[in-house]
Amino acid sequence: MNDPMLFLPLIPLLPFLGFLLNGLLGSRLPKALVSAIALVFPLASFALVARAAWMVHAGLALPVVEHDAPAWIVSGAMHIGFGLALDQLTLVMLLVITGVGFLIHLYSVGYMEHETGYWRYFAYLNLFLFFMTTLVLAANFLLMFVGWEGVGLASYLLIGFYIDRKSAGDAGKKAFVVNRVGDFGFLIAIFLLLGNFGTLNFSEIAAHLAAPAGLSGGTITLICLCLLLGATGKSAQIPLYIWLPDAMEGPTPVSALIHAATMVTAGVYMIARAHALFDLSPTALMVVAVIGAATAFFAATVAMVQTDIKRVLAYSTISQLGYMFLACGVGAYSAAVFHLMTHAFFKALLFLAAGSVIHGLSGEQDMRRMGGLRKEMPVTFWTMTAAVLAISGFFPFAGFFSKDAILAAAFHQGAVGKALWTVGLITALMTSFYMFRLWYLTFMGKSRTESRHAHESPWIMLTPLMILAALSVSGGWVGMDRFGAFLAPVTGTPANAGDAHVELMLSVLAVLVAAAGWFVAHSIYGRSGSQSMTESLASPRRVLENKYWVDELYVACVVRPIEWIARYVLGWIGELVLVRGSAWLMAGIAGLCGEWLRRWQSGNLRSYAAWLAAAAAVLLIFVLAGTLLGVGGFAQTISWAVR
Amino acid sequence: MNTTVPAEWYLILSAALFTLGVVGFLIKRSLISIFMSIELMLNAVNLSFVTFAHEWHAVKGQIFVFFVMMVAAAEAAVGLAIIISIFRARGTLTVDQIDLMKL
Amino acid sequence: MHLVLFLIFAIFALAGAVNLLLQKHPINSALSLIVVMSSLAVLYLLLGAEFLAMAQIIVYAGAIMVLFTFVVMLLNEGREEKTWGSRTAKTLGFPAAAVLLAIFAATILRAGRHYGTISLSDGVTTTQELSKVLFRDLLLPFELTSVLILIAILGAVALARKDNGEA
Amino acid sequence: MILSLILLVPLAGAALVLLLPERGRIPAWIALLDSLFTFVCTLHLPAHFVSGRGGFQFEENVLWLSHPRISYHLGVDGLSLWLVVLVGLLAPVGVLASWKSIQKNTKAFYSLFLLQQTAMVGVFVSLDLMLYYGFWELSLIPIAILTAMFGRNLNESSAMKAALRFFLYTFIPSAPLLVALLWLYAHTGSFDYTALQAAIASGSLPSWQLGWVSVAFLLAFAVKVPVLGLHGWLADTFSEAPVAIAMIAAGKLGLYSLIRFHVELFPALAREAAPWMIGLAVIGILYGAMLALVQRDFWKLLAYATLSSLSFCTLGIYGFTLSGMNGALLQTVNEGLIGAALFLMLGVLFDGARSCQIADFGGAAHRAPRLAALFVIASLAMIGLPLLNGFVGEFLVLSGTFTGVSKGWATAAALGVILSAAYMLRLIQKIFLGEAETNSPRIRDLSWQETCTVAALAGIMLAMGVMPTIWISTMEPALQSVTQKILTVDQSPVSTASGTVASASTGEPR
Repeated sequence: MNDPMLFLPLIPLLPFLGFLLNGLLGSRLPKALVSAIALVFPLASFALVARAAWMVHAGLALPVVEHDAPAWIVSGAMHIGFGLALDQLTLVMLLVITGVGFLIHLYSVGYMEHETGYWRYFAYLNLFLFFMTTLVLAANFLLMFVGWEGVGLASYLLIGFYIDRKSAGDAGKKAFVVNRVGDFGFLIAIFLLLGNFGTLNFSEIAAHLAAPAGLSGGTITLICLCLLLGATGKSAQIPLYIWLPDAMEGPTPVSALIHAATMVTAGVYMIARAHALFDLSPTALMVVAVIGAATAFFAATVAMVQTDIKRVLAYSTISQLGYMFLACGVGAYSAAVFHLMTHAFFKALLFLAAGSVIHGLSGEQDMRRMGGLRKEMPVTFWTMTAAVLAISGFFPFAGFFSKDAILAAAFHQGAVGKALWTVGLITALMTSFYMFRLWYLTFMGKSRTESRHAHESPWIMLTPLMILAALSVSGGWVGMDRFGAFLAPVTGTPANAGDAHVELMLSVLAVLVAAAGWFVAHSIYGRSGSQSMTESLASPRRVLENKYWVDELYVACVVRPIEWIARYVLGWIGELVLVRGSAWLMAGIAGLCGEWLRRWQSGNLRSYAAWLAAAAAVLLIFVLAGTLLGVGGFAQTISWAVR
Repeated sequence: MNTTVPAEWYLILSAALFTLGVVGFLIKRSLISIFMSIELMLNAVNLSFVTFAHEWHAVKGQIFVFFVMMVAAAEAAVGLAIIISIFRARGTLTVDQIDLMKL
Repeated sequence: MHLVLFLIFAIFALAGAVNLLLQKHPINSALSLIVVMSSLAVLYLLLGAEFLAMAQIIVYAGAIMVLFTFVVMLLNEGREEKTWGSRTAKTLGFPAAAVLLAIFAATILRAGRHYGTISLSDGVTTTQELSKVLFRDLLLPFELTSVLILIAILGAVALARKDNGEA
Repeated sequence: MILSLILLVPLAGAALVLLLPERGRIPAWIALLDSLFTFVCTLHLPAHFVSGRGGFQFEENVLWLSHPRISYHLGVDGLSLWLVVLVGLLAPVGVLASWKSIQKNTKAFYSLFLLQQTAMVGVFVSLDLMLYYGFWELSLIPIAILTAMFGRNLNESSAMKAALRFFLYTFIPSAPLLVALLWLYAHTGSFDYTALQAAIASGSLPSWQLGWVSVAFLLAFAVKVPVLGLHGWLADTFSEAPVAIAMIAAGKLGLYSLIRFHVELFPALAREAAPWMIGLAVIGILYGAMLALVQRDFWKLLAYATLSSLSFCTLGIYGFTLSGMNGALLQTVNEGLIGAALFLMLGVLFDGARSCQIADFGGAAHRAPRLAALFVIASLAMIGLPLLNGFVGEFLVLSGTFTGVSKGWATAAALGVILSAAYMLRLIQKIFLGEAETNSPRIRDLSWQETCTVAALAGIMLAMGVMPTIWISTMEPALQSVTQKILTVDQSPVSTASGTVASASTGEPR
């Protein structure tokens, strides 16, 4: 079992087995068996990952299956195999994916109990784990792309899980297509890498880059920007973030697992994985940082006015992912991954708790019709509180440590870094505000629910909540320094921070900002509930509530023109005029020729005979004229005529 | 008395008969007479076959005439059957009135 | 002797052919055609093709022409009517026929000096020689001809059936 | 002898169908058993194919006519091997797809269907150009007749029109093809493939006319693919032809012929045509994809989607890179498999609802869960999801084009990947998801035979996506020799292949 050939492929393949069993037979199996299959395989996978963690901890060699990996695509000089590699970065990702993933599976058993497509749901969920673990285990870009597209597929299937709902189908389609735009960038990057390095293996590319005679900056920047396009698609960053809010159409545990904790962080993982490339291109890094900061700020503003509990969380996710991009952009990859991990804990918790609320209210998602749930759902309330404190960045909750590390890293990056830090800080203020707004609207005040009796969720759902709450509280205690040191073999040592006083000051400032956010939320929502919030600042609110009309802009600038061109330019001019028209033209010419020739067809037998005789005479003259006139034989006559 | 005749005389005769057959095809109005003109042309050609067979001492020339006769017999059978059915359908054999082929 | 025979029957043949053209009634044309065919049979004999001469009489002048006269009488068409006819046939056909004749004649006369002459003492192609070639070398084509004739018979029967046309 | 067997078994089946009475399902059963047997025979080929060896294998060469010199010369190499197997596989699939939808005139249908199979196999295995031409022509006729006789719509005249359009589109260019063939024969005295190849490579033929000959070849094949601009028959044939015929009408014959009888036979002239073909291919990818996006009729959507994915093959072929060629050939096989699966399933939907308007469907996943699941898998293969076969083909074509031909064209072609996801997902959503529409009660799920068939196809798609090396390794030597010929032409027009270029002819830029 120590053989990596056996042990690494099993991590993704076990959930795949679960997918096959449930996908092929699930509809005929009893529910309990379906749940058992769905839970056992991720748990086994998690056990393997835990074992790998122990191996790393014990200082054993990192398992790698690269050169002896089975070949996948071999053509000419190109050789791409199913290479898998496990290092510290992958390990962190795997722990999050399989650990949080398993908890969410567990939660889903309760949450999805009454749904008709129970088996289908778990099959998709296991499929997701298969692709996601493949993504992080991949030792080359193409296999990573497999996972990359695969999680997109799983996401598509799960968003559209409620197949009766048109909006769910639309959202799934939108997610997949927008992700495809990102994948297009990824694919181009792969081609560029293949063209310039002749290989797609991470280790070999890193070796190429380390060589002194490297590539020119322009190509590297181009590759990085293409990769970045892929990352913005998957991680819902500007300009491709538009799919994530709609993706909330899926079941809530799916939002927790895919659209908060794991899949959407794939872009961050990818940038961290390819940091050797990004490090060589300051331009690309700058773009990453700016996109991250802008997305963080932008999404936070929108999150402040959403009324759907899941949409608040969705924009919050986009915003937090922006933080991670910001961290990558300033070269603090380990901080990005650190935040990725803590975010996975508290955002999964937030979603699951929100799911518990929705479950308790029989599907109600509008915060304006919640309130006062503190009494009815105490466990949900307390765990949610932990998560809210964590995401807002209160000491000593997990979010404090990771967000602090990111802001500190930005602060030390010169003037631009200061600007980014400022944006980050304002975003932190808004984060704290909208999270406490959610908290107040949902749990505090009087109940605004109509004639529904809220109830606490079953224990199978609450157990994961409590575990995640514990992680949200304690997840950051490991500290940025130790975490960074752990990841150092992969991401390199981060730039040395400033002195301790500045650090401490920044931390205090961050906590103060978070407290300010809470205070503002308390002053608006703490007493009066939802009434007073709509009065002031009407016009900015309208902009925010309509999400800056970005969706409409995309439709007007991209979707409609494509449809218009397809329908009118291609459909009418191309198909009707050119393709059909040319055929009609030929038919017309043939028809005219026939019209002219039919005049010779008198139908009279004797005229035909005359033509026959005349033609025979002409042919004979032609054949025999040479002989008669002494020019030569038949062949000569022919060749003379042809010439 | 053993006079000789040049071979080309036979051939000239064959050509003349053939041309008469062509002219017959053109001027006759009855379908059946036109058919006879065709037979005339076939016979003219047969004559030249036999002449050449004699000229080159090749038996196969005569064999060819034999085949032409057989084909002519088949043709006559079918052709006359067609003529009969045309007459049944149209009531006439005048070619100028049989112009259904005209578009 | 040969010359005389040739001249007599050549003239018969030509006269018969011209008569075929001039006669208005098909039955007369058919009878003239019989004259042509019989004359040709004699000419075959002069050329030493005795089997063909017999076949010409039996198959052509006998069987085929009897069929023709039979049909003519059956249909009872009567004299040819004067119809409007085709202008193409006259303007294009006759010159074409003339050209054909001219070109045949020119070719034959030009090549003719290389040909030998024909006399009565030239010897005869016996039926035995003929059958050797026909039944040994050309057996397959010969058998195929029988199939052809069979098909022609079937076709003729199918075409001439009374209820066929209107069905 | 195995090739003759593969040719003769369907032919014998066709005769048997004609001889036995049309009672019950006798013709269908005969066709099914016969085509299954043929399929088993075609499997003999990859099982005994020696993949390392160059040249043709399983060769049969018998002189047929001495004047003109036509031989019954058959053979298979890496280029044609999998296409023969594909045709073998698609025949039983086609029979099963027709099982329910063809109820009248089954004798005529199945005999012509089997005849079509013989013709298609003949096209792939003939090494004598006259023989090839015979099979080529023969392969066009049953499609036209079957489209006219068994038109899918109730309106007979539209089926007739579609058949006529197909016939004219494909037959007219075959006439110049015949003239070109005869011209080649007149100048070389041979119809034999290898002899002609050598004669053309020697440079002794008059180059001006040779250019026209190659254009005649190109045109005839480009119509059959079809290449953009010559695709006027595609949408109609897809809408009207019976499912079993529509699934084999496009793609493989034309693409195979392009590689074998245009690129490999006229390497120098193919190079001159390449920029045009690449341009047409890339525009075709986007053109087809964009049109597919706005179609209201799912047959038309499939037609334009097919145009788009076939253009990938053309792009790969005329890029002349080894990766591109591998990808193109793989994609040809993929397209056959995926198209067959999609056609079969859409046929079931059409037969149920008697409508091909996408708007008439909705919520079909409830009534037909197996159909929906398999349709999604086939669609994913079509839009190139990794680990399914479509991805490998597209990836090889695009990477070959990107690294070896032109970054710009490759990037433009890659945009088609986005669009393909958009139109296929739209189709899936409109048909299977959402509220149930009025038509859905009439929709049935796949029967067990159909489920097995499509599941088997899906299994092959997965296998080809995970282990494409099995296929590529047999294709590669043959395609390598093609690219090598192109490279040799580049260096000196007359000299024959030299060993030095063999190593360089991979995916590297020239």
